[in-house]
Formats: sequence, structure tokens, C-alpha cells
Amino acid sequence: MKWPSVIMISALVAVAALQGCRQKSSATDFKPPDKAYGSEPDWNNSQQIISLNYQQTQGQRIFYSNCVWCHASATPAGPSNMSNLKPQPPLANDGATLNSLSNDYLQNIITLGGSAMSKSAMMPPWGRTLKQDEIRAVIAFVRAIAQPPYQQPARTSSQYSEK
Amino acid sequence: MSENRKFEAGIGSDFSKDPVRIVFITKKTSAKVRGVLRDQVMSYPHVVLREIIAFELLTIVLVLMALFWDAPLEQLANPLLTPNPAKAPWYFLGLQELLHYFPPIVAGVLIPVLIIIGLVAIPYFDLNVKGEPLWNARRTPRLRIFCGIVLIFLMFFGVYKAWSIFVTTAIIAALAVAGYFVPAGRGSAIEYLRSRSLPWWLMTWFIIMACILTIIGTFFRGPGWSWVWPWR
Amino acid sequence: MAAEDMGKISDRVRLVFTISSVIFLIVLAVAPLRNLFSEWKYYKREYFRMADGRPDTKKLLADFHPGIDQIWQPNLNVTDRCVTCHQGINQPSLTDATIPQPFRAHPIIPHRATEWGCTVCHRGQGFATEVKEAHQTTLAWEQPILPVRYIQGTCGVCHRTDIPEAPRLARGRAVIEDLSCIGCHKLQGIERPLMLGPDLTNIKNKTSREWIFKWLKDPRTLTDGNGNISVNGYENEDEPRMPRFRLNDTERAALSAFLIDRKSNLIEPYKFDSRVTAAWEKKPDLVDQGETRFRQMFCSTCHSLAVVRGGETQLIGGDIGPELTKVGSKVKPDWLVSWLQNPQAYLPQGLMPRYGWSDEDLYKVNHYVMDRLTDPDLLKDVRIPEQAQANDIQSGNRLFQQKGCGSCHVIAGMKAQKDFGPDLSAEGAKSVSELDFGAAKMPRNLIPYLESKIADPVSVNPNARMPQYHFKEGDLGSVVTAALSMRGTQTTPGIHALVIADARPEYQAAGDFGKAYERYKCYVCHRFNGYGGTLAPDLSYEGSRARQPWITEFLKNPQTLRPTLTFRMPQFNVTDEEARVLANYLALVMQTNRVDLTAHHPEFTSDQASAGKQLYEVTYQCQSCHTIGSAGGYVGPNLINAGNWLNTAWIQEWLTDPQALVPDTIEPHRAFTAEEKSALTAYLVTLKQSGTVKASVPSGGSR
Amino acid sequence: MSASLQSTLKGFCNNRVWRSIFRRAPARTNRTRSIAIFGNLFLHALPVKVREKSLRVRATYYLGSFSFFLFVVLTLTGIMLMFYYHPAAPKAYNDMKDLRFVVSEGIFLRNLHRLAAQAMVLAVFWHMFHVFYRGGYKPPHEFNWVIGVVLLLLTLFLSYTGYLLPWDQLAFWAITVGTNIISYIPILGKPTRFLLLGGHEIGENALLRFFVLHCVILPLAMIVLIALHFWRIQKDGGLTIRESDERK
Repeated sequence: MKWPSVIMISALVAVAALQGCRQKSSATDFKPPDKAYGSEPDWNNSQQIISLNYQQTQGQRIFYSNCVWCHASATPAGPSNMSNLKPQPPLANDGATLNSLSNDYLQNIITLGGSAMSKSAMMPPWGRTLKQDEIRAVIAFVRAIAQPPYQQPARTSSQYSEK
Repeated sequence: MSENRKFEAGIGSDFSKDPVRIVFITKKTSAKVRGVLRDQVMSYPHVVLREIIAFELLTIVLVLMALFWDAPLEQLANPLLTPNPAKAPWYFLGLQELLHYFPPIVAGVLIPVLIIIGLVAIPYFDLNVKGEPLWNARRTPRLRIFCGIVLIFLMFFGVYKAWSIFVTTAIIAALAVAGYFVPAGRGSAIEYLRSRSLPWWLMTWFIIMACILTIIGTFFRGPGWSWVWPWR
Repeated sequence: MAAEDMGKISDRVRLVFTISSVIFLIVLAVAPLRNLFSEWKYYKREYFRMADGRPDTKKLLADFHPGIDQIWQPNLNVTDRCVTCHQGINQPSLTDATIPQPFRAHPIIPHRATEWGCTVCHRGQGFATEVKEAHQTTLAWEQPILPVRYIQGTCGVCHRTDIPEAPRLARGRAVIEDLSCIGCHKLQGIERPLMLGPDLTNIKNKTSREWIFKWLKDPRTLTDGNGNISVNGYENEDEPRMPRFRLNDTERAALSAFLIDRKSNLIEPYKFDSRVTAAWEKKPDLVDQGETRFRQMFCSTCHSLAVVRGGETQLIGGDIGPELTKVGSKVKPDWLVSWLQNPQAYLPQGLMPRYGWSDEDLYKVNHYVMDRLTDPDLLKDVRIPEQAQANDIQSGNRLFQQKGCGSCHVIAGMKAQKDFGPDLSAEGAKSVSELDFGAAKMPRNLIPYLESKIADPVSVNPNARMPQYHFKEGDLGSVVTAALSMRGTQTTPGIHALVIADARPEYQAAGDFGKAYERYKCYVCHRFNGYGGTLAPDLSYEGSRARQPWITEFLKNPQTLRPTLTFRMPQFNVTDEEARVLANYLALVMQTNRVDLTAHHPEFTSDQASAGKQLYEVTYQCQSCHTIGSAGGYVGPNLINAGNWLNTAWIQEWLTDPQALVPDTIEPHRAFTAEEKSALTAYLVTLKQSGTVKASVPSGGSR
Repeated sequence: MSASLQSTLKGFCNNRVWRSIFRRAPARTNRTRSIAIFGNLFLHALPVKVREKSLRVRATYYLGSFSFFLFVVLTLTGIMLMFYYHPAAPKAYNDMKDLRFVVSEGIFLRNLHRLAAQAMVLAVFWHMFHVFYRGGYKPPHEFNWVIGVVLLLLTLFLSYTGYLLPWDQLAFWAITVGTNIISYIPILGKPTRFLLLGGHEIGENALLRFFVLHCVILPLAMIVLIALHFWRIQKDGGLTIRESDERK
């Protein structure tokens, strides 16, 4: 009467052990690929390279085409427009200023412009020039280069309703 | 069964205990039922049981191997992408190796056809019916013929620079000829070689040749059918 | 002996039978269990466990299914079982980097995974449900997963036009085009231009054998401002297009002898007006004046010079033409004069425009170049016999062909070399068995092959004919990305239909305009109906934008509209007649039907203009980007002369939707009311530059 | 324990259903044992009695049996594999992938089939050599030897036709090499190759022909010849016992 159970148990143990080895070996063989879709040097320390994902890379592109002129200390064309503006716009990597602002707030001020959010009218509204996804990407890029680094707020239920 | 022919009827076993089995044997046939009763056992269960054991062992080995060894699968067939070397299944690699040495008509057609004819013809030449050792009788003429034929073969292999075949053939022929010079009643290994018959030598030569060629074709041939060492 | 004994079985056989039967049964029972331990089942269980421990379990497990999941798109030839393990790709709550793979959500991209599958972009084996088979190169699958850094390579399979979303791909394609890879290789999506390297038939006129010798040693060393051989050259600036060939001194001597021996007609020295020579010969500031003229003509828009700034040598200037720091040690004075006068006589397909020089300017600039842009030490270390030997010439001729020089350089009387290197138009689809790794120690896989072959051709094959290229940081990756995008003709009908061909419009300008257009090489910087360069504004709609008199004036004396630009329109010294022809053509032909110049506009009132000024300065604060006079931002163009410059209809249309007129402009699209638009237009057309303002604008102004 | 087990067994065998199938009680006498062999369709290819010496492992190494069992295993696994297989390019290859990655036990079945095929070629060769060295081809077994040679060729051809079916590079080029050898036959070579491949190149036609040969024609021929082979062993007087065996 004992035979069948003994057979089954020993069989299971043997197969589990053998298959277990199999699992491990193939898992360690596989080297995960390089994760960076794009990259950006840290503005405060050009030796440091920040890896960007797809969305951040798209934000980087839009930032360097539309925003860099006023929100960076140097532009592709050389001098920055920052000095011509009063009040001076914040640098895009200025974490001390921007980290405390929520994604929704940034999304709004970029979409509607400074005057709509009771800020300087020098910030134009980009809602008709850029798509919402593009603005979201710019925010993602800004978050990626922030110094001090940006910390995601604790998970809220609203995150799940996104999209 | 016409009436005018005579048959001798015999009974193969104990009539009372065994199933009835009638055998008609004409006078002319040499086959005879040798009824040595003591020597026999019942197929059921002896043979049946042993066959079941054999089947079980085979299945065990096959299943265990199938669990831990995966059948190879390469990329999708692509006529534009010739692997170098393109190899036949392993059992044809001996033949493919021959093609490397000899002209296609010889290696691809003549030799396989001769092998098949040879295999089919074996039982119809009573060369080995008695299993008579090669050097038992008419020793000197046999030695001359044997050496002559071996030399012709070696020349043939030499002309085509088939050195792997040449060397193997030469060694086996030398062993066969050695039996001629060794007097009877020496060590058991030499005695064994001396007592071999001609078909034994031929078949042994064939098997060793086939194995060596297959092994070379499988493991020692690289791009352009050039010689490579498998451990490199 | 009893007959019954004939059936008796020995104990040994019984034992063997028992044991083998037991093992047989065990094995048969166990064999099917292998299926339970498939890798994918492990990941299914793991996902279930992970989802179970999260607050959003219900949502995560809503479409959980314990079997194999797959995305099936037969027209794309996609059967992707990746989703069997990558179960969270559509779960927005699994985007954190803390979520372990394979469960993390996919970043949002324009192509939804459920529509396109995974392997279309990522490659790898969609059939597989095992980690190794799905991701790596195996016997049954030679195309591994693309590392994310090269993933833009697959964008290029369908998108043959550059897309902004794939910057590495676009950069890689640009580098491949820039380095003239097409000279030796067939490439997907790139056509052979009329000229790759300069014609070497008459090089004897241009330079010396010593210089050729030095150039062949390493073309980059010539760009070093300190006279040192710098291995890195100017890493972050443009390199010479000429790669470094592996040549020894004998070979270099032979090649230089061969090139300098070409029988060409020596050019006649240009005869300057004797009054000019007499007047300027003795002037101490001749060279300085030449330098000023050189600057004024904005040669630096296309050519760069090494400048020491803050202790660091930097190249300042454009990269359309060669870098000129030491050009005085390279070229012969007579050649330089004739070149400046008419470059198209020496190189008909070259990019250098034909300036209208006065003798005085030519004399001054020529002296400046031959005097200042030199390095006396440049050719000091070149030791070759003065006279070219016949055998040198002969072996030089042989080398010229062996090295494939004829693929890029033309020599009259010699056959051009074609398809010198292998066809790379389907390189990205090559399987491992088609690649020649030689004895190189590297993973047998296309990606490391491309990386090392492009970075250092001899690393893969010591006898490679391919020369050594040098890439700026990151460009190697871009080039590999672009090479991976070249997958040849798509055999899958579904994908074939998706290929978005790169429309490369040809713009042919005819008549008098065509002559001037060709003379000044307008298309090198400007774009005309999709054809031409991107350095300067697109002129396809210039007639709708600018007023004809302004264009005429601008051509005669270009001014800079955007204060921040370092690249400016050169001073070509356009003749009145040519300016008229060019302006006429631009104003009449280069129009968009979005702007109706014939529509009648009511006259603007001064009230409107002052309301517009209010809007400009207070409500919308346009001065944050635009300058009027000397006040305002650097980003947009200077509007001080807007009234003379821009058509009224254009301003109206521009304020309505700037991106409709110039798709990539960064002018924000605002929702102006009709009144606001009229008011702003009214204000802008009042801005006309007067004589007094002219003096304060540094870069000149309209006459 | 043993007694109760035996009585249970007895009861089981006395069951009406059991008796309707097997008719006879367990064989305890030589007569019933003979009937067990004789009256059974599957066993009656065996002789009722065999010589004790032919039971020795060294007499056969069970090579013939192994060859036959491998054929049985191949038939069973082959039939199961046929449920998943389409003889069309490139579907055939995708079926291999499905067997490997999706079908439950698919890869196991394929492993088993492939292993058994290789093992059968080996076993048949070995069987032949063994029979030769034991003199098994001698009268009255001559013709059975010839049948054996034909069975060897059939085995090779079965294995060879099966080689193409996965439609991968290995299959394609192995068959290319093999069929090129055929075309060396003077006059007949090219037409034979054309007939075999259904064209000048290996393509879908060749795949279909190889499939039909592999799954229908050759197995049928094999079954008929195996039956004949077994029948002849019995009719030719059982296994050959060598004189050296007799002496011992």
C-alpha cells in the first residue's frame, strides 16, 4: 500500500531538484540589456551621466527645442535669455524650487502659461503648441535631471487612475 | 498436397503435452528438427518476461534521456544561407567522407551499391558456412591472392590519397596476414586472430572502416571539409 | 525432469523484473511533470504572488490567466508570447523601477504593444517561453533582444524618414552620411551624392607632397592648434571626413608621389590690379585688415578656426567647410586666390559659394590666410625625397586602387571605384553565420560585431581594408543604431506596407535664379520645398513672409535677425542684378497658399497700434523673447524692422497659428482674439527702422 | 498478505469480463503456456518453446527486440507528433517552436521521437553485425538475412525522411547533401532526385513527399517486413545456436 505514495514523493523530489537547477542556470546566463534610451549629463557635474527612459528622452528633445532658452544657463546658441527676464525663471534642474511642485501644477503652468497661474506673464502658454503627452514628457525630463534628486510622492490612488 | 508425393511425417515434441504441431519435411531438405527436449524452455513466460524487461529498460533510458536532452533545432531553413560545412545525418557521414576522397560516381554510387549487394549476397556464398579459419587449407595460394587483392586496394586508396582508409586497411590486413605466420597454440589473442575466417575479416574491416569514417566525418571535419580538431 | 519446470522462472529474473517494473512506472509517472516546471509557469506563479501582496490586486489580476498569453498579429508576422511572463506591461501601476522585471509596465510609446507585439521593436524570439531562448542568441534564433540603447534601430526599419522621437537613429544616419560611408558600401536609404571627397586631379596646384604625406599619416593631427599630434583631436567638434588609413611611411611616400605626379595644368597666377598691390603692399595693418574682412564676410558660418579660450583650444565656427586653422601651410597662394575667386572652377560639385570679391578684399584676405593661418612647424618632421621616383609613383597608383581611394576621390583618367566594400543595406538583418568574426574573442552576435567593427575595423579582421574612423562621444552608438536599422527589403507583407519611405524631394531651380542659386549655393544652408540644408531658415514660403524690397536689400547686405545666432548669412557681395533676380523669384514663387497677399486689409488705425503695443508689452510680454531696438529677449527675431520686413497677411496668419506656417517654430501658439490679432499686427507694421536706429544695431541694417 | 493478494488476484481473473477477453485461466502447465503463446495474435510470432541457450543475454543482447521496441515507440510518439505537424513551409518550423514552447509535453515527445530514431539506426546496425558474427545468416536463415538488410535500408530511409520534417537549417542542408549524392547516379540520378523532391530544389513539395514517405509508406513497408522477419525466425527454426554455445 505504501509503494505508490513513496514512488510519487521520490519522483516529485527528484524532478523538483533537477528542474530547480535548470531554472537557475538559465536565469543567470541572461545579462539584462542596457536600460538607457537616452542620456543627459548632470547640469551641475558633467562627469555624471543620467540615464533617460523613452518618455524622458522625448521630454529632453522638447526641452531643448522650446524651454532651454529661458530655463537654462546656457543654450545651444550660446547665451541664455534668462538675464533678460524679470522675475528670473528657475533653472530646469533646480530641484529645491521644483521638487515641491506637483506634476499637476507643472502640467497646468506649462499648458496655460504664467499669467493663468498668477505667475509672470513672460511664461507663455504651451497648451496649443505642445500636446499634453509632450508636456508630461518635459516634466518627466525635468524630474530626471533635478538636483537635489526628485523623490516620487508616496503612492496615492490617483496614480492608478492615470491614463 | 497431392497423393502421389511422399512425405515423412514427424512430431516435434511430446504429443501428449505440447500443442500439436505437424511438420512436413521432404527428403531433399537438409533441415531437420533436432528434438533435444532437455534444452528447451517455454516461451511463455521465459521469453515474454525477458522481452518485457528489455522493453522497460529501453523505455527508462529513453525517457530519462528525453527529459534532460533536448532535440536540436536550428534556424528556419534558408536556401540562401549555406552552413559550412553542410553535413548529412550522422549515419551518412561515412559516405560523405568517402565523397571527399573519391570521385562522386565511385563514392556516391559504386561503393554503396557494392555494400548493399555484398550484404545481400553474404548468405549465398558458403565461404563462411563452416566458419573455417582463413589459413586452414591451401595456405600459400590463399596468401598470394589475399596479399594481391590487398595491395590492389591499397594502391587504389593511395592514388586517391585516402590515407585514413589506407592506414586502417593496412593494419587490418597486416593482422590478418600475421595469422599466417604464427604457429598454432600461442597466446589466446593471437590464436583468436588466427582462427578467424575470411568473411570475419571482411566484415570487421567494413565495420571498423565505417566507424572511423563516420567519426572523422562527424567530429573532425570543419569548413570546406577541412580537418579540424574537435576540441579546438 | 518435470515438464512443469519448463515454465519456472529463476529468482534473479523475477528480481530484475520487479526492479525494472518499479523504475519503469516511476519514470512514466514523472515524465509528464516536466511540464509543471516550465519557466513560464514559474513567472506566472511569481506574478500572482506579487499581485497578491499589493493594494491593487483586483485590478492586476482582473485579466490574469494561468496559461500562455500571446499577441498575435499575422499581418506583422507576430506571435509574441512575451506577455506570458511580462504580464504587467499594460498596468499603469507597475511603472516604478522598484517593480522587478519581467513584471514592470511598458513606458507609454506611440505604438501600443497589443497592436504591434513586442518583437517588431525589440527583436528576440516571440515564440519562446523560456528566458534564454526569448532574449539571447541561440542555435534556433540568431537575433537577440536589442539592448535598449540600440532600440531606435528598429524605428528606422519602417520610418525611413528621420523621426524626432528617435534622436540616436537620426544622429547615426547623419554621421553615416557625413562620413561618406556610401563611398564604399551600399546602404539603405542613402543615395550616392555627386561628390564625396574632393577631385584630386589637380591637387598638385593646391598643395605640396609633404602636406599630403602628413595628411595621410593622420588627417586629424592637422587640426591640432598646438602643433602636437593629439590622439583625440577635437573630440567634441567635427573631425575631418577623411578617415585614417593604415599606411606605413613607404606607402605614404608612394601615394603622395603618385598624387603630386598627376599631369595637370598649372594655374596662372592671378594678376591683381597694380594700384591695389601698390597701395596695400607696404601697409603694416594689411594682415589685420584681412582678418577683419574675413570676419565680416562670415566665413566662420561654414569654416571653423582653433581659438584658445580660457586656456583651452576650441574650434569656433561651422562644420560645412573644412577647418582652416593651418590652411596657410597647406595650400599654395596662387591656388588660394583662384579658389576664392571661383571655387566652382576647381570643384564644380563643392559646397563653397562663389563670392563677388573686389581685388582689394581678395588681396587682403589672401594675405591674412597665408600669413596668420599657418604653422611653420607643421611639415617639419616630414622627410621624403624631393623628387618622386618612378617606382614610387607606380606603387602609389596601385595603392590608390587597393585602398579604395577611388571610391570617394576622382582623378581624371582613372576609373571610379564602385562597391568597394560589402553591401550593408541589409546589415541589421544579418544572421551570425553571415558575419566573419575571424579569431576575434567576442560574443558571436551581430551587436558586438558591429560595435567593434565600426570602432576599430582591425579588431575583427586584421586584414580589413576599412580605414579607422573616429567618433565623437556617443556617435559610435548612434552609428550602430543606424546600421541596425538597415534591414533591407521587408519580406513580411504587413511590415512592408508599413514602411514610410523617405521622400527626398529634388528642387531644381532654373533660369537666372538657378544660376545665382547655384553660384551662391543657397541650398547648402537654406531649404527650398523640402530640399536643402537646415542651418538657415526654410525659404519655401519666403515670398509670403517677407516683402520684396526688404529681400533685395537683405541679399545685398545681410543683417542678423536673431541676436543669438553664431552662424550668419555671409556677405557674398551680391550684384544689384542678382539681388533683383533672387528677390523677384523668392517673392513670387516661394509662397504658401495659407497666406493670401492679395486680400484687402483695412488700414490700421493708430488706436489699434497703441492697443497692440499694450498687448505686446504688458498682456503678453512678447519682449521676453523678442527685441525691439536694444531691449528684449534673445530668443525670437529682432522685430525692429518688422514693418518693412514682414507682409501684413503673414503677421495675421502667424498670430493665428505659427506652427501651420513653420511646423518646427517654437513661437507659442496662443489663442488671440480677432481684435488682438489686428491690434498686434497694427503695432508691428509701425515698426520701421529709421536712420537713427540703424547705427545702434551692431550687425548693420538696411540701406 | 500474500495469500489474500493471491485470492484477490484470483477473484479478479475469474471475473466474467476478464474471461471474456482472455478466455483462459493463468498458464500453469506447459499446455496452457503453449496456448498462451499460440492463441494470442501478438505473441504467436514467437515459437512456443525456445532453446534455453537462446535466452542468454549474450546470444542476442536483445538487439532485435530493441529495434522492434524502438519502432513501436517511434510509431506511438510519431502519431502523437502528427497531431501538431503541418507538412508546409514554414509552418512546419513554427510547429517545432510550438512543440517546444507551448504544447504540453511537446518537447518531450519530440525528444523521445528523435532519440528513438537515432537509437533505432544504431540498434539495427548493431543487430545486423551481431547476427553476422554469430553466423545467423547461414542456411536456413539466408532469406531472413536479406529481409534484415532491406529492413536496415528502410530504417535508414525512415530516419532520413524524418530528418527533413522540422524544416530547420540542419534538416534542409542534411537533406541537400544527401539528395545530391543521389544525383551522382548516372542517367537515373537526376530523375530519381526529381521524383524524390518533387522538383529540382528542396521546397514544399519535397517536404510533403518526405512527410508521406515518413508517415505512411515506409512505416507500412516496415510493418509488413518486420512481420515477415519475425515469422521467418520461427519458421526457420529459431535463433542460431553456435557450436561454441553447444559445447559449453
